[in-house]
Formats: sequence, structure tokens, C-alpha cells
Amino acid sequence: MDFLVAGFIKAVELLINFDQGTWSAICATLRVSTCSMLLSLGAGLPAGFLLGYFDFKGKRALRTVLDTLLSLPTVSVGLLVYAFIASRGPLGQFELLFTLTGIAIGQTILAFPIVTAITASVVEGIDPELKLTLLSLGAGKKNIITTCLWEVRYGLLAAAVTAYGRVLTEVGISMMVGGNIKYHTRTITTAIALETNKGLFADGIALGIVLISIAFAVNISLSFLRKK
Amino acid sequence: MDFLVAGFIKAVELLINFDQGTWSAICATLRVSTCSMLLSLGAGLPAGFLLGYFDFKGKRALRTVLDTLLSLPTVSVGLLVYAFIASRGPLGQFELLFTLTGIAIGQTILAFPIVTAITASVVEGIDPELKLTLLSLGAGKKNIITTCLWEVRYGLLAAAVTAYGRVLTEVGISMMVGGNIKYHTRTITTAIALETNKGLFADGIALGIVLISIAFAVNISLSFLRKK
Amino acid sequence: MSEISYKLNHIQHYYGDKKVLDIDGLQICRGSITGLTGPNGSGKSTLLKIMAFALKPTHGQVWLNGRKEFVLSPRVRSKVTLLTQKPYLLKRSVFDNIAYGLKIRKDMGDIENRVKDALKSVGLAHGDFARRQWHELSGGEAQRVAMAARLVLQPEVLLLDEPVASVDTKSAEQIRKASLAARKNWGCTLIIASHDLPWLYECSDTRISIFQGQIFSTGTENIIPPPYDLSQKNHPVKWLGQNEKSEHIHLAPGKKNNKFAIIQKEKIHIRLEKEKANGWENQITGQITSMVMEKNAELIMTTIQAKDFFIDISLSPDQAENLKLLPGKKIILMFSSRDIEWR
Amino acid sequence: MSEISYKLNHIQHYYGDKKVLDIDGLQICRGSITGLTGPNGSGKSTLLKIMAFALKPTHGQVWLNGRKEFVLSPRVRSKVTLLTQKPYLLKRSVFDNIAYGLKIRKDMGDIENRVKDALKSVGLAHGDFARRQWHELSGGEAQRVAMAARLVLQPEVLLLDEPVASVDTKSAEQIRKASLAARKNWGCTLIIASHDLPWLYECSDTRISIFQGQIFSTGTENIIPPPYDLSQKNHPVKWLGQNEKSEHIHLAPGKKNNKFAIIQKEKIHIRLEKEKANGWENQITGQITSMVMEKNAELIMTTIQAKDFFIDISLSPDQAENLKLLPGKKIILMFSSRDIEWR
Amino acid sequence: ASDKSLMMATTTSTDNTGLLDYLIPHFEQETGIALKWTATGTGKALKLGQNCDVDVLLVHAPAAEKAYIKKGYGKDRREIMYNDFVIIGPVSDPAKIKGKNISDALLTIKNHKSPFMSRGDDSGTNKKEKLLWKNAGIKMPDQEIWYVQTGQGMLATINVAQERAGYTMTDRGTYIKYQAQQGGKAPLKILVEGDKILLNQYSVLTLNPANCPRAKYDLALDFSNWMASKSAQKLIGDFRLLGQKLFIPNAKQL
Ligand SMILES: Nc1ncnc2c1ncn2[C@@H]1O[C@H](COP(=O)(O)OP(=O)(O)OP(=O)(O)O)[C@@H](O)[C@H]1O
Ligand SMILES: Nc1ncnc2c1ncn2[C@@H]1O[C@H](COP(=O)(O)OP(=O)(O)OP(=O)(O)O)[C@@H](O)[C@H]1O
Ligand SMILES: [Mg+2]
Ligand SMILES: [Mg+2]
Repeated sequence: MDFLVAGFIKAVELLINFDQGTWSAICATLRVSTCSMLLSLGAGLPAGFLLGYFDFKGKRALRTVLDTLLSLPTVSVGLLVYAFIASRGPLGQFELLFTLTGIAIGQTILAFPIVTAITASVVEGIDPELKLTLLSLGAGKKNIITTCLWEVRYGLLAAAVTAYGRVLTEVGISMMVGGNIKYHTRTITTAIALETNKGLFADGIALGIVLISIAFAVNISLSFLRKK
Repeated sequence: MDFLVAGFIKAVELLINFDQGTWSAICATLRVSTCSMLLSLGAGLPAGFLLGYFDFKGKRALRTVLDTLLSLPTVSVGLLVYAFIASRGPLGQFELLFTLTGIAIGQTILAFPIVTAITASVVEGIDPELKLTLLSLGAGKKNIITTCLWEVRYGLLAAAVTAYGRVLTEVGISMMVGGNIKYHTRTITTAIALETNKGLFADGIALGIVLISIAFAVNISLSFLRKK
Repeated sequence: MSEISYKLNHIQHYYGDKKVLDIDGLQICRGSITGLTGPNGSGKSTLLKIMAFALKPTHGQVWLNGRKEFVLSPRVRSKVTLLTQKPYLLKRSVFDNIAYGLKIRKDMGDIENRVKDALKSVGLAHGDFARRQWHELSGGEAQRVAMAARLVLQPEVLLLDEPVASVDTKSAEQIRKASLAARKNWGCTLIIASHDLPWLYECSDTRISIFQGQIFSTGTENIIPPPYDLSQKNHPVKWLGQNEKSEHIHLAPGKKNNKFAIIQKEKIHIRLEKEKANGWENQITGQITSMVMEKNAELIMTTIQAKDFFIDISLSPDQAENLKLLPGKKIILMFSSRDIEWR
Repeated sequence: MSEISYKLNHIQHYYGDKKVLDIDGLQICRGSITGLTGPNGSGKSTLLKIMAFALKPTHGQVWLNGRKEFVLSPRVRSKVTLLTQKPYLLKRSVFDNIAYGLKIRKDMGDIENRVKDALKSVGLAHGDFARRQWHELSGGEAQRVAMAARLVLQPEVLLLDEPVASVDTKSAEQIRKASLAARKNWGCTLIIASHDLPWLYECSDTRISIFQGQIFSTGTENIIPPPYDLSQKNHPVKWLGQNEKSEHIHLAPGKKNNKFAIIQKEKIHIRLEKEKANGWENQITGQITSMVMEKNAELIMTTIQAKDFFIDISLSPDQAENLKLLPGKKIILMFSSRDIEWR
Repeated sequence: ASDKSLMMATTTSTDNTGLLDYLIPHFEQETGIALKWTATGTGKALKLGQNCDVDVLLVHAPAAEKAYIKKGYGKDRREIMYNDFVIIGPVSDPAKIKGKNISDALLTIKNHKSPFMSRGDDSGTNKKEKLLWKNAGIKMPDQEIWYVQTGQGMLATINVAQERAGYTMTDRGTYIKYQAQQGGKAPLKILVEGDKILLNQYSVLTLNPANCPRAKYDLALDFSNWMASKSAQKLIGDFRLLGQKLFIPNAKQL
């Protein structure tokens, strides 16, 4: 129990003392998660829209597959990405192994199904009258997508926040693809795993608090998007 | 790359040959994830309903906190639970450490914010006319909750499926609280982590495929709940 | 029959800072059918929601059967039922929509037949509609399913917010009959808001009109709506027509804040030509646009349009016949400004 | 003015297996105002959606300005605008709702004033309403905002699905004026579905009635709706009233599948008393329920009810005066079964 | 120096003890080579080398290393240092193994069915443990109830042993850390130690250029040489964790 208290104190210390390792991990985490969120939102929102808006044959099967992809274990994603970007893999020449870019690719694969699945089910809930109204006002395809997504913005926020939570806290990909290299690819989560592995539970808790604080800051800055 | 193919073959072998370790991990995974999903849905659906349905002071702040809890790293949850149920912890006498029950408790803590946050944002999207209609038809508090939730069942399915994905694939809690003890608390994800760490990438992939297959089976059996 | 069902006391309702309802007192008799009229945004739906105990008024209390009641009060739940203006159907079949209210009352006896009867009373065939899904309906059909879902409950009070808004003539007639039957069969008290005045006049035995949140009871009054021209303080004027300042109504002096000009219908006389110097300040040219049979054919509700001012007068068939009144005919509305009250 | 705007060719529409629309041919002239009437579920909304290119008909084509057009065709987008039956407001302010269509057309010049004018044309004050949020409106106000959002686009074709369903009398008059102005100012072609027949008759210059998906044009016809009693094959009968088999209409022989009994309005005569042995099989007792001024006061639309059968006849003021017709009066409808066609 | 960079895969123990954090800055300063490392299980480290994802390895599983070289993946195995393994168990020592030699101790545990925690993760430590069972002439008790495979790191395994009041085998470095965490009141203490066979040899391996032509063989050799150099050996000998010596340098000078 006492390591919880110690962790609290340590968290403050780490941040105040500007601990170099911690700050480098914070930066890595922020860079990687921002990048993967942008990519997965950019691809997942339109994909989810298409899946939720249109009726087509095999839609239900596709949704089931997508839901299944929500259960991709991070280590498996890590292995998959590793297979491609390892020096002998088909993308080996880009030297992405043990880089933040590599992690970001893996996290995008992780977040994409989440964004897409939640977006699709939010878009599915759109009032059919809205579609009719947009068509009747002369909206083109692009207008329809953007307006529909804007109409359900609170639902999409949930998609984004959930995906962000998954990306921010995943360890498997960062570990496998990034390699947990100090000052380079060590993210907060891999650092937590390391400290915990060393038995330094207080340090693990401290870093966990740091991570949660980041999430809190991000969510506060998103909360102005919320419905009052 | 070749380990991906090898992994496929191995996955089939593992299942066909009735590999004891694999089957025990499958059972552990199923038991733990079912249990934690039931608990988190049981608590999260009503909580999310209250949060999404009613307007009260501090609601936005509460939502922000909840969104932040989506970014709880699994290892931190694991540490937290560990702190309470370790033999020296306040709940030490129940001997929950290194048991599936312990893991289920941790996973419930992990899944609860997901279920609650997505439910809340789905419920927030309910047409105000529905509330009025229910009141006007003489619905009591319980009727209002159940009918509202039923009206948005497709959205709730997304909440459940997302939470399930998180629970099924998490490693940190199972490792920390369960201890990855072979034939006892080794789940598929901790087994994957172990095999990968051993450098047996093909085995890792094989177990990943097993996990995804479970998720697929679950999602197929859920898909009859989907909108046609 | 004259037992009091509803009593409203000093009800005020605000949306944000905007006051939309301000009713000093109102009583509704048990077993009566009250028509509620008023222009868009006058507060009809707000009033009905408050009377259905689905909205808490900002100030004031509502008594039902002599008891102060509240939102979600269990006594109220099975007694009062509101048909909302935009009826919402639950995402289930028509049958389940109608049976829903019975199910939550755990009143499941003979449910098949009761649903069938309710569907029939709004003019929908059970066989054709019961198994349809909620989205497989036209606008008017959905409206009528929602109505059936209220009727099946046989509530003590039935509040209907525009029940015939997109309903065809024949079905409107059916809904009227169903409303009367509700009163007859289980002594139901009905309050019905509608813009279809002819229909409403046929349905209801008393009328309330509401204007900018204020109530003008009994339906014997006409409101001369603002804006009023107060440039000569003592002789306020209501200009007719939107822009030109030509024809106008002389109003009574003494306008106070937030008061409206009211005139009793009986104080308005119809002539075929203007009369000179007869002491009546107001002689307004108008045209009859419609004449509709009121309940039981005893009276004819006649609508007269003078520029953008509409007025409804109930005439006896004799009166109409004597003046040879017919839709399209030009007439003179004659009344004194002294008969105009500020309320 | 007689240029053809719309041409519909063999349009059929199915929801699932159910055929809800079956129109062989229909032409709409440019600059005309067409009233679309018919009972609930007859297919009005479906037809309007198809004409707005918001729904692809199961079979058949729609020509606009001589060109075959399709859903989402870019040519159509800025020309045709539909006001849906349940108007949906975007989750933004009233101003943004009205400006939305202009914004997607990238037509932003003088947007403030155009929105203001549109609001004014539906009787809403810009200052009071423009900044309100979409949910801060009463039912009729929302309806009118949606109407304003269509008017502001000044489209070539304006399809209105029950534009005055929950709108007060005065605003309905304003919407009527706005519709006429649209035709006058930019040659707009309007098709308006409504159950408010008096209002619609005042608005439109041609009428189409639609019944179970089939079109009966020109408004000069009355449909005697099913069910028909075919027990004597050669002399089908339409019973009036719901249960009792008392009064009835003799129909013409030769009924075929899916055909309806139609009678031209001019073939129906009004008498004050029954006449014996005059060769007219049908002498039905009815009651006048309403008389409404048609366009320009030249005709009076008279609604007669005989049990559950409603019939509309246009009378000249002279005719009405001669027979001393007034709402509430009992009359006899007289017509021959030979004048009934099966269509 | 930035273009001279080297990627190493190593086992968790070298990283977790802080040895590399202490050692590598010296290396970078002296040679101008930037060294990055990823710390994983021995098995995965070897695999990363086999797949040419890294340039050099620092591991502790002599038998596996030799097989690895034989298969043509590695080259130039260079022994750098060692520490040793110990068997720890509850202070009460229910099976009474204290002071016994390693094979007897294991046999006693087996006969007594006392809980024994194994890492079961194919790490260097785990490989050594399996070797010990074999040497004691005992079939791997893989399916026995008392034989608990944690599949986790050393410290986590010790923690399980503590919770279950059982025995386990650990490297001394991890035990020292564990002891320190318990504030000197550790419920588990060292019961068997000092056997020759318990030595834990760490070696640097370069990769076989025939297998990995793009790996930086020359720089890897530089690292290997530096680790064996006198200065580095002294640094290793001086490294202390919580005041105790952890690694004993034993590189043969060329
Ligand atoms: N949620 C809201 N927020 C702010 N103002 C509102 C809200 N709902 C209604 N209003 C305003 O309150 C007034 C009364 O609305 P209400 O819906 O009761 O009118 P109504 O008489 O039912 O009108 P209608 O005939 O159009 O249905 C209107 O001026 C309307 O603009
Ligand atoms: N989505 C649907 N699925 C199945 N049937 C439908 C669907 N929508 C409408 N219908 C049916 O199609 C027919 C025509 O509907 P439509 O909405 O066009 O009628 P309408 O003339 O507009 O009626 P109203 O006056 O009630 O608005 C109706 O019988 C209706 O029940
Ligand atoms: Mg209203
Ligand atoms: Mg319709």
C-alpha cells in the first residue's frame, strides 16, 4: 500500500525536478500518440461514416470483422508491424524498427478499428430525416459527410477519447516495435513496465500518474467541445 | 515475415492437438473476461445512463474525469489492485493475488470507464422527445432507464464490444495481479507476451490468432443483435 | 360532471430568461373537452407538458383531483397521458409501441384485442399495421399510431398536442369520435391543442385561447394582437396590413405594459355596408374566408380576414342566411373601441 | 409558362414487397403551383422524395427540364429543394440553419439580409429568432424555420410536404403568400402536399390527388374509396357508415382488380330533397360541414359528409345562394351509377 | 560521432541493475560510438540478432549462445563477466535445504513437494534452472502442482515465491535489489549458494556478417573489445548495487 503514497510524492518530484528520462518519455509519448491519433481519425472517421451511412450487402459481416479487430492484442499488432519493418521485412529499407515512427504505425493500426467502429455505430444512429434534409438542401457528397459528422460530434468525441486512451496506454507495440530504448523510444508506458519489472512499484505508480495527468490535460482541452 | 505464416500453421496445430497449455489459457481468458464484462456492464450501463440523461452541476467536469480514466494504463491498474490484495494489503485476507478473481477485479476497473463513457455519450444523443414520450406514457424510473437503453441498443453494443476488446487484450493487469502462472492464471495475452519475449514469434502470432478467433466467435454471436 | 379535475395556480414558466407562460389561475372540469388555441410559440405545448407533469414549471403548482402533484409522482403516472406534438415512436413494432404503456402498467390482460381496438379507433387496420416496424409508416400513420398508444391506456386525463396535424380528413373525424368516446366510455377529461380550428370547434365544449403565454378563457374573446401604435398616447391604434398605414382599428385608451387588446365576439357586428355616424369608431372591411359547422350544427364558425387580421365569429344559421353570407363575400366588421378591453 | 418542368415515366416504388407508388405518367408545367392531396399513406411523401431526387424509384425515370436525372446528380442539386414532412433542423443556430444551403452553394453574398428576408417571409422576426439554437423553438416555429431555409435558396423547384401542418392561421397565410411570391419573383415551380384542403385550394392552380399510390389528376374527380361490396358481381356497392348496412352507393358494373371508383365532380348534383324515379340510382343524404373560399373568391369549396364518406364539390356563389347552402345544412347528393368510372 | 551508432539487444538483468547506464557513457566517450540498447528476454534478444535487427548482443546463456554460433547466426563469443545464482526460500525453510548442495536441495524440494517458482520464460536464468534439474537427475517437473511457472521476470517471480512461501532460483543481483526493497526484513533468504555450476556467465556476441551483411560488424567488434578492455573490466568490477558487488569481470585478454 505504501508504494501508492510514495508514488504520488515521486510523481511530483519527477515533474518538478525535470527528470530528463521522464521528460524524454513524455515527449515520445506525446509525439507518438498525437501522430497515431491524427492518422487513425483521418482514416477512421470517413471509413466509419461510409460503414454507418450506407447500406450494402455484407455490411453486417464487415461490422463483425471490424468489431473483432477491436480485440487485436497489442503484442500481436507489434509482431505484425515488426514483421514488415524488421530489417529483413518488406519495408526493411525504411529503417523504421526501434523508431517512434514505427510505434506510430502500429498504434494507428490499433486505433483505427476503434475510431471506425464507434463512428459507424454513431453514424448509424443518425436520424434518416437528416440525410433527407441534406439531400434536399442540395448537399454534395462531401457536404453530407462533413455535416453528418458534425451533427454527431459528441458521439465522435467518445470515439476519439476511447481511441486515445487505448493508444496512450498500450505497451505491446511500443515495446516490440520501439524497443524501449532510453532517451529514444522509451514511452511512459514502457517505462512503467520497466520500473514495475524492476520492482520499483512506486516509480511505476509515479509514471502512471504522469500519464494520467497528460490524459487529463488533453481531455480538459477537449471538454470545450462537449455539450453544455 | 515467415513467422507470420508459421504462426498461422501453429495456431491450427495448437487448437487441433488440444495443446493443454493453450486450452487452459483459453479457459482462463474466457472466464476472466466474461466475469469482468458482466460486472462492468452491470455497473457501467446504469452509471452511463445517469451521466448522460440528467443535467446537473459539475456534469462536464465528471465527464472529463471519466474520459481521463479511459487512459488508465493497465499496469497502473494492476499495481493498484496489487496494492490492495497483496497479502500485506488491506484485502490481503481474501487471498486474491495470483487468482483469476483478482484479474477480473482489475479488468472490471479497466472496462468500467469505457462502458460508462460511451454509454453516457450514446444516452446524451437520445431524442428529448423520447424522454417526454416515456414520461407521458407513465413510465417510472426503472422503465425509463431500461427503455432508453433499449432504444439506443446499437450504440451500447459498440460500448460493450469496445470494452470487451480492451479486456480481452490487456496484459498489464493479468501479468501483475495474476502472475502469469502456467495452468492457473496464464491467459492468452500473458502467454503471448511470454512467447514473444522468448523470441518465439511464431508462437506469439499463433496465440494472437487464437485470441482473435475467440473475439470473432463472440462477435458473431452478438451480431444477431445488430441492426439489419 | 362539474367536479374539478385540474387546478393551476400562479403558473409561470421560463426557458432561460424568457418567460413563456404566465397563468394566474385555470380550472378544468372533469369530463370536459377543452380546446386550446393560439398562434405558434404562444405556449400551448409548454402548458400541456406542465399539465402532464412532464415538465416542472418554474413557479407555481398544479393540482390534480384536489392534490398538489409533481413530475414522476406515482399517483399521476397512470392517470395522465400526453400525446406530444412530434410523436416519438419507440424503435419497435407498431404493436409493441401501442402495448408499451400497458406493459409498464403490468396490465396485460387481453392485450391483443385492446391494441386492435385502439388501432381501429384511429382508423388503422390491425392486420396491415400491427407487425410493421416503427419506421415503415407515413407521417400521418405514425401520428395515429402514437394516438392509439395513448387511447389504449384509457387514462383519466388525455392531453393531445396537435393530434390531427398531418392526419387526413377522414382520420381526423375518427380521432374526433375516439375523443368523444373516451369521454363517454370512461369519463376521460381531454385538453386538445390544435391549429385546425374547425376540427377543434367540433370536438371541444369549451375553448381556451393562449397568447404570448397568457390565457384568455372561454373562447368568446378575440385578441387584437400587437404591435400597437401608441404614438398618440390616449388613442392607441392597430394598423392592419403589413406596411401601408391605411386601415386601422381604434383601440381603447389606457394601454398598460404587457397587456393585450381583447374584444368579446358578441360585441362585433356584421354589416354588408358601412354606416355613417353611428357612434361606432371601427368599421373594418373584411372578407369571409371560410364557414364551418360548429358542434351539432347549431352555430357556424365564420372566419373573416381583414388584411393580416383574422377574426372568428360564431353565427347562427339564421343570421348567416339573412345576410346571405357565403365564403368570398365582402362584409363590414363593426365595433366600438369602448368595447375593447386591455388584459 | 406552359414549358414542362417535370416529366414522370412509369414510376413505381416499392418498400420491401409493398408497392406504394404506381404512376404511369405525370407532367408538371414550369411556374405552376400544384396541390397534392390524398389520405394518409397514399404516397405523397414518397412521390415528393422521388421528385426531389432524394429517393431512387424502384422503377421508372424522372425527367427535369427535358433531362433524365438521378439522385445526387450535380445538375439537380441547386435546382430542386424539398421541405420534408418532419423538418429536421441541424444542430446549430436558426441563422446557421437557414444559411446552410447558401454556404454549401458557396453563395455567401449579403447572407445576413437574405436570411433576414427569408425569416420575415415566414413571419419570424430576425432579431428574436436568428440567434436561437435549434432546440429553442416551438413546433410551428421550427416548421417555419425549415421553410425559410428552403425559400432562401430561391430554387427552381420547391417541393413542400405539409408546410403548414402545425402552423397557425396567420403564418399559413404568410407561407401561402411566400409561395406565390416565389413563383412571381423567380418563376419557381411549386408542388405542395397538404391535408389542409382550404389552404391548399387557395394556394394552388392545379390539383393532383393520389390514392393508394395512383394518381388522379386535375382535382375535378372524387374517389369513392374501397372497400367495395362485390357480392352481386354486376352491381357492386359501397356501403356508407362503418358497421350498419343501410345507406349505400350503387357503383357501375365491371370492377377490375386494383381499380377505384371515380366520379367527376360535375356529375354530382345537389338537391334539397329526394326526387322520386328520376333515373338517378344514387340519392345520398349528406350534411355540409364546411364551405371555404377558393382562389380569388370565384368558387366555394364545399365539403359534404355522408356517414364516413367525404366529398368535396366546388360551387359557384350563385349556386350556393340559390340553394341557401350553409354549413350544417342537410342536402341530397344525386348522381348516376353510370357516371362512375373504374380507374 | 553521430554516424557511428550501434544497436544492441541485451537481457533485462544488465539493464535492470543499472550496469549499462553506468558503463555505456564511458564507452561512448572513449570510442565515439553511440550505443542504443533494447533490453528483453534472452530468447528474444537472440532472435533479434538472428533477424539482423540489431548489431550486437550481450546475453547470458552459454549453451544457447554456442548453438547460436553453430547455426551461423553469431560470431566472436566473448566472455565478459559473471555473477552467480542462488536458491532462496522462506526463512523457516520447510524442506530443510539450507546448506545442501544444489542437486540434493532440488531433490529435497521435489520429494517434499514444496512450492518452487520457475520463471518458465526460457530466459538465461530459466535455462540454467532447467540444467540444474537435469544435473540432479530429475525429470522436468513441468506438470507438478508444486512447480509453478510464472512466465515473468526475476523480481516478479521472487514476489510470487514470497506470496506462496516457496523456493526459487535467482541471480544474486536481483536478490540484492529484492532484499533492499524489503528493508532488510526479507521473508526469503539465500539457502543454497556457491556451487560452481551456479555461475552465470555474460558474453558479448557479434553477428555473423555472412548472415547479416548490413549489421555493423566492425563497430560491434569495437564494443566487444572495449568490454574486454582493462578499463572496462575495472569499471565492471567497481560497479556496486546497494553497496554490494554484482559482477565479477572475467574477460580473457587477447
Ligand atoms: N427549449 C426552449 N428554449 C427556449 N425557448 C423555447 C424552448 N422551447 C420553446 N421555447 C419558446 O417558448 C415559447 C412557447 O413554446 P411552445 O412550444 O409552448 O409553443 P406552442 O404554443 O406549442 O407553439 P406551436 O403552435 O408552434 O407548437 C415559444 O416562443 C418558443 O420559442
Ligand atoms: N420505410 C417504409 N417501409 C415500408 N413502408 C413504408 C415506408 N415508408 C412509408 N411506407 C408506406 O408507404 C405508403 C406511402 O407512404 P407516404 O409516406 O408516401 O404517404 P403519405 O401520402 O405521405 O402519407 P401522410 O399523409 O401520412 O404523410 C404508406 O402506406 C406507408 O405505410
Ligand atoms: Mg406546440
Ligand atoms: Mg407524407
